[in-house]
Amino acid sequence: MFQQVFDPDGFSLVERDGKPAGFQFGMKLQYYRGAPLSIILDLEVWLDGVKMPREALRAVNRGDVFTLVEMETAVDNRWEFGRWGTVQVLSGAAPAPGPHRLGCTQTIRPSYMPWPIVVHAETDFTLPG
Amino acid sequence: MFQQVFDPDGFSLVERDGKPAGFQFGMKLQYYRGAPLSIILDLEVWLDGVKMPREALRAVNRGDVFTLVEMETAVDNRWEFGRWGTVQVLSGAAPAPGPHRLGCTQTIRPSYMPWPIVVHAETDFTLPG
Amino acid sequence: MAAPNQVKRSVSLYSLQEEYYYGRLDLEGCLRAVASTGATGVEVLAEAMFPDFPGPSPAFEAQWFGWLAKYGLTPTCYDAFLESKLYRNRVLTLREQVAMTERDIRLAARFGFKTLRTLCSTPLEVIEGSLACAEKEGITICLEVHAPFALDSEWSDLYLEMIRKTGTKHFGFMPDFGMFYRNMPPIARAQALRKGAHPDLLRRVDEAFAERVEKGFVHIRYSLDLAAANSAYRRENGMFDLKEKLVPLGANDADLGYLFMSYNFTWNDPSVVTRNIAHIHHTHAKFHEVDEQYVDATTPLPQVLAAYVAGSYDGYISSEYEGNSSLNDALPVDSVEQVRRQQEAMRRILEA
Amino acid sequence: MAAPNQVKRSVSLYSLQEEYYYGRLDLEGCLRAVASTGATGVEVLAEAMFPDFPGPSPAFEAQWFGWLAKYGLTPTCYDAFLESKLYRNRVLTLREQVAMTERDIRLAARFGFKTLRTLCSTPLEVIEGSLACAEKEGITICLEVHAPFALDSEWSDLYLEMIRKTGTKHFGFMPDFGMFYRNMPPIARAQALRKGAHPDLLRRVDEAFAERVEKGFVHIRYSLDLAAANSAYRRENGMFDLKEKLVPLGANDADLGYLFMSYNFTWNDPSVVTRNIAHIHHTHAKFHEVDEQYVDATTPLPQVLAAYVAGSYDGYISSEYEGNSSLNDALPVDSVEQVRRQQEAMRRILEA
Ligand SMILES: [Mn+2]
Ligand SMILES: [Mn+2]
Repeated sequence: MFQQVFDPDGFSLVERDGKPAGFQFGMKLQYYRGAPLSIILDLEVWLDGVKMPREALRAVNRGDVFTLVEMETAVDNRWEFGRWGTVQVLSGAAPAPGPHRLGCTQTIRPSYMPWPIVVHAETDFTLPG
Repeated sequence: MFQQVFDPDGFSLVERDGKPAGFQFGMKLQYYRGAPLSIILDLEVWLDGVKMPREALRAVNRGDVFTLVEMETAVDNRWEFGRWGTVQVLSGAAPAPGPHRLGCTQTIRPSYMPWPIVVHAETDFTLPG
Repeated sequence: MAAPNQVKRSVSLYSLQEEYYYGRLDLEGCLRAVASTGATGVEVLAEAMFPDFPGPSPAFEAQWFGWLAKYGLTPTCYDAFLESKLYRNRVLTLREQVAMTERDIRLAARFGFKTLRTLCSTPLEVIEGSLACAEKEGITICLEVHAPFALDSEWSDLYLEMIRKTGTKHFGFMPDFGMFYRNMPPIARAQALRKGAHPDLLRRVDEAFAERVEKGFVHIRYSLDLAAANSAYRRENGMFDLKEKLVPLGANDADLGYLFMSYNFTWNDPSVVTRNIAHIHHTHAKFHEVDEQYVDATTPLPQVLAAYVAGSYDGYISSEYEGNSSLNDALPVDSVEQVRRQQEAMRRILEA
Repeated sequence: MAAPNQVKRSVSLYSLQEEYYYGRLDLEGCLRAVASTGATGVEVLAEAMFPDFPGPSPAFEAQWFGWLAKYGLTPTCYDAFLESKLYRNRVLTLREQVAMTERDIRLAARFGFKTLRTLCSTPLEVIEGSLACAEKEGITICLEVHAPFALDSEWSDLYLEMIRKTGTKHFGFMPDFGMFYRNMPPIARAQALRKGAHPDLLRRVDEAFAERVEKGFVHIRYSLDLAAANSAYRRENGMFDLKEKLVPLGANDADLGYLFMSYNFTWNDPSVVTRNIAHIHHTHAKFHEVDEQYVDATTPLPQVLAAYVAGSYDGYISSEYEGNSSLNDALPVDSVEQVRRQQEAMRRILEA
């Protein structure tokens, strides 16, 4: 696993129709050749120790936005190696300003590997007040 | 709907490992431009008035075999317009020799149509003794 | 027709689907048949008739151009279908829809076509995103104005606005004559009766159609939710009200099928073509029947073609025979003869 | 090395993944770095570094050949990955897998490569189905013999039988030096200790490895169920037995991770290369570390390269640096320097 998983400049709040909808962060995939989104079996996000609901997650890559269910057939959208992708957490509310702890697990299934790759990473970040 | 839906020469028994596994029939898709299998939302088969279990059905096209669940992502396999495809019913047993009644409903969802196409066709056929 | 004109005639191979389905005509046979009707252009549904679509082989490509030369035909329009609901769990993203359209544009160019038909359900953004490719490949994307969609409507204005905004020369419209149906096709009425419809109820449907022709149709609106838009169109034009009246009178499936079908066609004054001619680059001459006297009892061909001539149209008008489905439950279909009659009817009008 | 030889040296860009990940090297930077190590060939993972894979643009293609000329590099091997589990609900059909392989063969040819690496998990039928395309495009498909897969095994015999049956000249093997690991990489052991492993337990793992080297490995068998085949291989070579002994001794995740990793490498007598040389068309010089004296403490490079020379091998041996993952939890990585050292080590042996 590479040391830097999260984009230090990628944390921000997300609004929908002028109202707080959640937050987002930038991340790199922990797999050396990139991946079509469809082989990312799962993304799991924890904010301050609380697991975010799977339905709240969105993967944003190359201008397209997918729920994790939609991602199952996103075979033509590659999360390229070394490129920041964005994960949105549309929990319906903005996390409070100040410091937070983020955790994210990536589960990737390259076809030739006998078992999926599961990588967990954590970081501290601060939301502007 | 075209008059001839079923292949008059396409009815036969299917064996697996030398044992009776079911039967199959040839059919044309009732849609003027053919379709990738993934937009065929459903196939339903009745034999002598008894509906066959969905899990028993296989679509065989261009050398590939799909369950109806697998068919959901068969985007590169086209059932071409005017060509016979094969539907297998792997019910685990061979229907008895002699006359039978077959019914099949095709549900196809072309993307531009407000509603899916649902076509039901029936035919009599005879299995050799 | 008063003045000489540059209107050219083509045939869409959609017209020959019955013969293709039964294997009575293969693709070469279809091209031979098109040439026999007097048309000089051919329009295709590559998805229906090109082997190994969307990856036809170089060998097929060579054969295709050989056949065109052999039968003296010019490729006119490539009919694209945007399979945006390829998966169950989602609609293709904008990027994916543009990629699919670009695939079709490249195929169209590779096989010699100049225009590409895109369906009336195509999102504005998809067309806009495909314009650069269309320009590069020398293809004009034509949005099919298929009933109940209409020119001079809120819907078509959105696309005109896109043309103005982008300044593109590679996008325009192609009317489908289903927007010039003055009444229901007689063979459709005959089929409904074969299926057990009640003559008096069909008359009520026909009268309602005539009333819409008289008063004008409420146009369908732009929406990415086709079922909702189409339902609204039907409601606003009285279909559900009429249905509620017919059901207590004993309407059966055949009656209601005829009612439903009657909302697939509309009537527009043909002058709408002349007004929009600068943006019209191809046309579907949809039809159900032309009789032995070369008359279409549904679409007033002389009046419609006059609107094209009045606009100095120099594109193709392409036969799109759809009568087979009103016959093939019980009666023989001869698509080639029907197309020949429509082509002859149009020739007589245009060369008069 | 006794006789002059035709062995050529290449670098797989897999080796530079750490620098690419952080943006310290872009693709051009990687090519420049490869040239700086003394290699004349370059191997790529197009999926990792070609923009817009699998549809790289003509502009990128021109740039690619420009860079090759600028840095004096020859494309050697294109590393394909067969994404047969692209969907959750099924494995791609044979036809789809062949189509994907053909896509990669055409990309390889378009970008100037002569060989295509296919993974040891590739079904026989997929390779057989792709041979015609490989022949047409002038590509030799090379099955990577990646530990724990082995030459002179039941598994490799199946592919040899396919070569005999088809008579193809466009398929062969490419060993990966992970099959020539005489012991665990020291940097992997150091990393385990950093993570809290117990020295005495690591020693038990190392001893078990040495025992396998001594007695010989039970080879993994051909199966479309990779997880089952791999589990069987681990069981038959004693991994689960050893685990059961280590757990009561207090083995933690770091100990067990080291145990698990130790089954990713095998030792084979290098003479296996000489015996199979007629079917070997490329090679991955997988390595974890080469020190300042140009010694790899894990793989006996002189002995392994001698086996190639003995077979009069005239293909490429391509550096595949994998040490970054044993360092990058805590230590700096310098992939370019590591590759330079391995290239220099190989040069000294081959030019001696
Ligand atoms: Mn039309
Ligand atoms: Mn390797």
